[in-house]
Amino acid sequence: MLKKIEQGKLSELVTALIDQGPLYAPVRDDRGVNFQSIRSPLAVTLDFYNSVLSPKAVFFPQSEDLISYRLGRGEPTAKTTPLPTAQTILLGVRPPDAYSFFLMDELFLGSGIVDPYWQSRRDLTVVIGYPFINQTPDAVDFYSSLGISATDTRGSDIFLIKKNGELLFKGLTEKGNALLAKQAALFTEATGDDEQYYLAALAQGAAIVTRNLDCDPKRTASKLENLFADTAFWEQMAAACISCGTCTFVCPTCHCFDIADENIFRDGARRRFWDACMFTDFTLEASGHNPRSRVYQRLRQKVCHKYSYYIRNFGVISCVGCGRCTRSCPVNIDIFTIIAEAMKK
Amino acid sequence: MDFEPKILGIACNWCTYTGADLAGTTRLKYPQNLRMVRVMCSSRINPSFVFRAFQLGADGVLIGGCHPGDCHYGTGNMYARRRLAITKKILEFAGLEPGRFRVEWISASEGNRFAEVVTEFTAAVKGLGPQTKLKVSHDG
Amino acid sequence: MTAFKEIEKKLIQQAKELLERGEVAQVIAYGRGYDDQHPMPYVAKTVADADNLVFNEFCTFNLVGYLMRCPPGIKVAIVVKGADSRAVVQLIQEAKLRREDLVLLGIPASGMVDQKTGKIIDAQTTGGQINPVLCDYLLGEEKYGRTESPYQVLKPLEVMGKDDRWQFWQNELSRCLRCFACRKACPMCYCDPCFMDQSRPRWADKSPTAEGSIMYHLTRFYHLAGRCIDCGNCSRSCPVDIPLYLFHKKLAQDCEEMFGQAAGMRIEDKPVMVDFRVEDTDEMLK
Amino acid sequence: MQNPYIPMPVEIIKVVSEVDTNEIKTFRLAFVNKEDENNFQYLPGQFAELSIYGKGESPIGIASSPTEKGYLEFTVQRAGTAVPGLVTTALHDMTEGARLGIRGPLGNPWPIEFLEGKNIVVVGGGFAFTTLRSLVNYMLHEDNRKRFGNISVVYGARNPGLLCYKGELGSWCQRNDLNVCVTVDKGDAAWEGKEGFVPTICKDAAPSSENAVAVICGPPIMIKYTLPVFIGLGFSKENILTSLEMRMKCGIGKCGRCNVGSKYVCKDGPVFSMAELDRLPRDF
Amino acid sequence: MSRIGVFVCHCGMNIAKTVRVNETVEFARDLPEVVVAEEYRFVCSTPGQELIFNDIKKYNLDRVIVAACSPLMHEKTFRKVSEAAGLNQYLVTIVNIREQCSWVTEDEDEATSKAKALINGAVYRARLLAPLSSRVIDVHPDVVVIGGGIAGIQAALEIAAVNRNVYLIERTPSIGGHMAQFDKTFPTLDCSACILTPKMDAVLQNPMIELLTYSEVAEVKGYVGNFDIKVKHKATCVNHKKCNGCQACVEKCPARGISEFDEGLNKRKAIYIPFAQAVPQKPVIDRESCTYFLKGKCRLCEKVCEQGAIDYDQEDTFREIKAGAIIVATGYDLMDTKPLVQYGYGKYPGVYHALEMERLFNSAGPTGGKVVMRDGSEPQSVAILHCIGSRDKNHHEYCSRVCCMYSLKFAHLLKEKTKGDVYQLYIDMRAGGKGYEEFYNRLLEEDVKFIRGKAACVTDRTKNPEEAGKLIVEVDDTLTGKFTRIPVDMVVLSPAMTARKDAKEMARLLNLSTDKNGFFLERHPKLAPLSTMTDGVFIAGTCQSPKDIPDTVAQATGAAAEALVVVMKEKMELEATTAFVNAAACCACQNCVKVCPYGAPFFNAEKNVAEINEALCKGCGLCAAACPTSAIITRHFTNDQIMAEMEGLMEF
Repeated sequence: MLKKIEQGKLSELVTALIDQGPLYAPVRDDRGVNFQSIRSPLAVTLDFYNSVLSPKAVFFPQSEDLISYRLGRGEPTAKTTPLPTAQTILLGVRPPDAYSFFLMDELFLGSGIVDPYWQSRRDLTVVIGYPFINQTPDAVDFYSSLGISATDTRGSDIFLIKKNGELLFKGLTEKGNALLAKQAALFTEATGDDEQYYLAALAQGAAIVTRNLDCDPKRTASKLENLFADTAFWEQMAAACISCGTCTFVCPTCHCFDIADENIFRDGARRRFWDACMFTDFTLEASGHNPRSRVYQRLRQKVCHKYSYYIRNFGVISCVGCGRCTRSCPVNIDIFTIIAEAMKK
Repeated sequence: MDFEPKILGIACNWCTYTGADLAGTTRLKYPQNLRMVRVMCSSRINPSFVFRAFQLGADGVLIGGCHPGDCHYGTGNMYARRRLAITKKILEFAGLEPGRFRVEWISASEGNRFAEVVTEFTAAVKGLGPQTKLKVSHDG
Repeated sequence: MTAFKEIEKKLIQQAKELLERGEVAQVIAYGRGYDDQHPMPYVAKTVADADNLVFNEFCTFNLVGYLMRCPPGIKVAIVVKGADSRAVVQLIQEAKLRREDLVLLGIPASGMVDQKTGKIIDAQTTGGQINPVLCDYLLGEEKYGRTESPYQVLKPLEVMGKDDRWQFWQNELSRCLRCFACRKACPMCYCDPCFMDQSRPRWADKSPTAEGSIMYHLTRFYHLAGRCIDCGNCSRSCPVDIPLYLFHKKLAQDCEEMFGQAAGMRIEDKPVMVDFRVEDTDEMLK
Repeated sequence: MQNPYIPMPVEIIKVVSEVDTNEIKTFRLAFVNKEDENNFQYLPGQFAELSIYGKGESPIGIASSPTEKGYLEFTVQRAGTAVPGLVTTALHDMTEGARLGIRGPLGNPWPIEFLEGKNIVVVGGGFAFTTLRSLVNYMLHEDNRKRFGNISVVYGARNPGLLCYKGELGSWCQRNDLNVCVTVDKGDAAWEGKEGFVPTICKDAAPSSENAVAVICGPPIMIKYTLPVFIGLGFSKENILTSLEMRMKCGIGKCGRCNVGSKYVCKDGPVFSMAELDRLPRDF
Repeated sequence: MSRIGVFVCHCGMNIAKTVRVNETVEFARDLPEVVVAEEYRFVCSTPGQELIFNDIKKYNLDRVIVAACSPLMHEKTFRKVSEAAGLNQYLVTIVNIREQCSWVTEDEDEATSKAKALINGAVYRARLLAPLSSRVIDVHPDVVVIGGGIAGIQAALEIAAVNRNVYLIERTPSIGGHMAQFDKTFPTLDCSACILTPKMDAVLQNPMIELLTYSEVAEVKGYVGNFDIKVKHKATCVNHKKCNGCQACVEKCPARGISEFDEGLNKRKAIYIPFAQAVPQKPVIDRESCTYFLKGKCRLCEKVCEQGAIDYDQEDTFREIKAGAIIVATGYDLMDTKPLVQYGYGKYPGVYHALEMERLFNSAGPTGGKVVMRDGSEPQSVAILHCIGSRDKNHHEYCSRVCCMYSLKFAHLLKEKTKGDVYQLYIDMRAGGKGYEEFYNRLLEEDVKFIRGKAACVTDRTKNPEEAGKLIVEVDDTLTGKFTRIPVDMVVLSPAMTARKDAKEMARLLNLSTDKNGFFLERHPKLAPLSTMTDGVFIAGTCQSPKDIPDTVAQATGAAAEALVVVMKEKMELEATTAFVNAAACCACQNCVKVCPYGAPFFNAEKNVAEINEALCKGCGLCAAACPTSAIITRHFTNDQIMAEMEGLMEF
């Protein structure tokens, strides 16, 4: 179904959504736009290109307690942190990011053992996608290369597009339609004209082309497999890399995590939290042996994981070309360039 | 009830800790808010100890060492002084009340001085109220 | 800017000569990134490589950290701007670099531009050191005339009430992702493993708790006290734009006042935190 | 749905110090809840995450055999030298009656079906013998013995004091349905057994590669020199099996730490044949 | 999980009267990993100790916590108990609930809750404690004494007296030092040589003492109990093994050199024995003044030497000595007064310094003991100027302590040997010491003119006829407040005693520190005046600070005793609570190497990590706190242990 609302009424809608459960939406501060849990409706912005950090944290928080325990005499008393139950809304997600949730499902849900945390949040969350319309893509974006269009609906339950002064909401899934129905009061029915506009907008958006590069999954995978032992190549690619975790932390598809027990006094929690394959101690063993002790080995791991191993395991590239890693890299390493170089080999 | 601050002390074994013993043997009275860790030399104190102490909920941190020049290890407290000076600046610039961190040189013979310092410092910290800035809030 | 083109030309030529004569094994400088506004650190190993060298207002990254990857005994040339040269000096003081292994290509770089903000980089966000304090070849005109004190920018924070200042740092540090770009970008953070990677003791939570982040940053500030050469690399590298340079500046100022020595100015100096003077007084503890 | 991150409670019912340095101990654990025990169906070669609240988790190979009912056994070395490993140290301080947690079974077992009907050469070094011990005990069990051909075991340690499962080794030697060869790099006054490095011993023993599989676990250096021996003896790489070690956290192929190429050691391993390893990138 | 036992002491009423012991015990019993908590009236008493002993066995405790008095009181006691019970002593923790609780408050609640907190801290810490064992090293029985002055001689004799080998290293051709130059010694005025010579001979005769004259320390390696000293023996050009000391060579030698011993007031042969009573009685050739070495011919001494001991080609030789302890007695230099131009030393021949005077008085001296000046005339009037370079902010702030007394001695001798007037120009008269004040009083009787005031300058610029041909000493008389000019024939300067010019070098060799005046720094100004920061190295005499002969001898004897304490036992226990480097975590910043006062950490270049020589480590922890990666672990005070204790202290 297609519904609409005056842009001015956005705050009303937001308020309504907040009542429904946690709402995550883009908020602008002096450091740029990021997805935050919304308390005040006025905080939400729709005038942005894309967020600095990907919205993955909504499903995969940077840190979450798995178990909390109390140490003391005798046996510690532990209690498992209950899985989230609140319905959640994620508003304003750009198509490449929305698609990233699909990719992550493969790992967290698709491969034998299901990750309950990811699953529950995925089930509970309605994703309101926000396609790129009349927007010249950022220089470093390359989602086109990965077969993702600016108006890709994969991963979104609802699409939100602006129509001069109005906001159009298109239900794409049952989850999405259900939400729209729930808030029917706030919306007015879309007219045929709106339908036209929506389709036109989508068509228009679909025409957007970012940096492009032919990276067919199978070919890329084998390409990188053959390149693996080419140390010179990787050393050259990693020459500038300072092996910080920035790229992995802003990335929508990086999912590596660490688990640790952390205590203060007698209280503690077993936490799982983002980790980065770029960190020196990521693979450091108690024996002192470290299979990936060199910077180039870690960069290679990151690139190959996305453009080779993931393909071998799940048939898809785990990169959406959002360009975040490139944008926030302190030394401007560009994964697109690396792949391009690799394909040339 | 009125607020009783928790004060963590770190004292060097040779001067301040011994000075504290002297305060005891001469039966001087001072507030019991101070809990002291004994280290061999004030130069053993890692500034992170101080940060940690505040995170653990200390309302004040008192460091005690030999008078510069009288260090049992010769030059230890000369380094300690610089480290602790920087530590103080860090806490201050981070926004912690400067009065919550204090370094005092108290020799083994200055039992009375030890008592004075503790009394004074305790009162001062009391005046500042509970330290909430660095303290880690935890359930339990 | 023609000045930069000039420098770039000199740089390429100088690099070629050094490599040609076999004086150095490699030249650590800047090369082209994915576009002109985003040059990358680049290592030229051959005369041909030297043609790829770039220098423009966006070549802001302090390259000195890369020297840590070079084995001692092999001569390396590196591009140093004002602050970068101080980093070299400081690291020589700390016996991490050997002067005889280095050929310093000094660039008096003014008008550098922050890639993210597009703002000119000056004594606000860095030490404002334009002329290299140490170099073998000078690839440009040294600039003189008074520049504003690098500590000017601290005034607002210093007059701020302690509670506001605490709030200020709360807001800033609470955003920390623990990506460690700051420490990895810092030429002085050569520790491996970093104290943060220690399991015994665990100085701070490995998970990104607020208290852990504060412990990390305060301790790191301490570790850099009297060593930070105020190049601003940490702050420019931070993906969430935490102005770490403010804290570093403050401690740099304190060290100068208390110990009468600025970091990385003279090779003969001893780092202030592993040194003392008999003249030291308790004033510093006030 | 069972949450794979939540450990099941177990109790230590027996602790045996294996070596004279006390750095290696075997812990016998019993499940606190029956249903957990029933759910915990494993085969030799698999491992589990041992969990101690306040310290963390540590992946350890299962040293007992599924044929031993009512308990699990883990042989644990106190990790780290100057800076001791948190979990293993805490575990070593634990005594009978203490409780901890366990997650598993994790990873793939030794490929029993593949081994069936073949002659098995088990080669182990030092304390990496744990899952091999499990395998041997499994194969020796009366219900299983006939499913396998000749079984020979070569087990070595640096010195007699560092041999694990001494008692058991003794009883194996008594049996006539397997041949056991225990060796040490350097013997002591009391030592009457073989002296010599494992690879050399294997070379001398020269087991036939005819319908045979070699299962090898040990310190990298031992593996390095033992492999060529078996290749030399005509074993095909498919018929040489080993178990990889990598830093692990989740143990279920999510945390992205222990991969070698596209394979996760925790999920797709730890058991690999040499042939498989050859197909993987050299990233371990 | 450890098994902790907590024992809370009543200390009679000392603790029990303010701390509610029972409540505390209940509290302790409830703490993690505590298996038993008990109280007792006097835990330090025999039954108290038995209680601990038995509980360790009964509950098979692996940690013991005693809450009682200060660790400085009874830590050792309880450590012994636990060792006896088979529990490593370093697993004992003392909680100080007397000096820090019961004695410093009257408030029961306060005292009790603090006691609880302290015990909780101890429990947190105890869980992380590790057993430690102190390393034992062999101690080399010999002792090296550097410096053959009275201090060195005294120390050597004391050590030899208990049959220990001593190596006495002296830089000049003979032992004796400054004292040998003196004529009389204050206040008793007995002749210096008469009391010194027997000691010098004793050294020569003593089979336990090996005398190494004309030698210097070139290098010192190792540590307490195990020093390796490299000694450089300068070429004497005389084979002392062959030489029988007949001195025929000396008689025949045509060349002359300046006599150092006579402070340049006299000449000596190029081949010479510095003075009549020198030990050893073996000559050396001074290459600077020897004709053969200057002109390439002569070799007279060679011809006359029946022993064939002369060996012109002799070269400096080096020798390695092992020793368990070292005594440094390198003495002092007399301040060079030339730079103080206002006193005209070196400009006016009538100006002498103290040591020159000693030689003038001495019957074996350049003038045969007659006080005549450089022009051969006897002075009609002499002014003795005190504090030349001492008590003077521009030169040496300290007081040289002996000048007042020897100046009085000079005055006395001058009165004895000349008819002239004697003036004493002093700031204060310092006569602290046995019989010193009496000596001063005696001098007051001897018609010596005392003028209280420091001489401003010495000049020959005369203002009136009676000053003609005299040296005029200008002084502000602080008693009369008058500015006076004193015309005299002779001026005697009493210059400061200063540290040896090469004291810094010696300090470097032995890793000693020096004070701001260049004298060697003692470990503690009051409680360890003879020890230094380097274990096994002791200092005696004027190398530590200016002092007179009795003090020097006393110090030398003390230093000998200190050295013997080290070498009398064959083995010695090193600190167990030392630091070590976890190589895996070392980032090679070398902070530890830079800060350690004992030089224990050193940098291992090929491994690219710092390492610590635990024999030198005192366990202060300075390096640990300087280590950014916490790679340095200070046993018994590890980062974990300290942080855990803090956590425990802050919990309640």
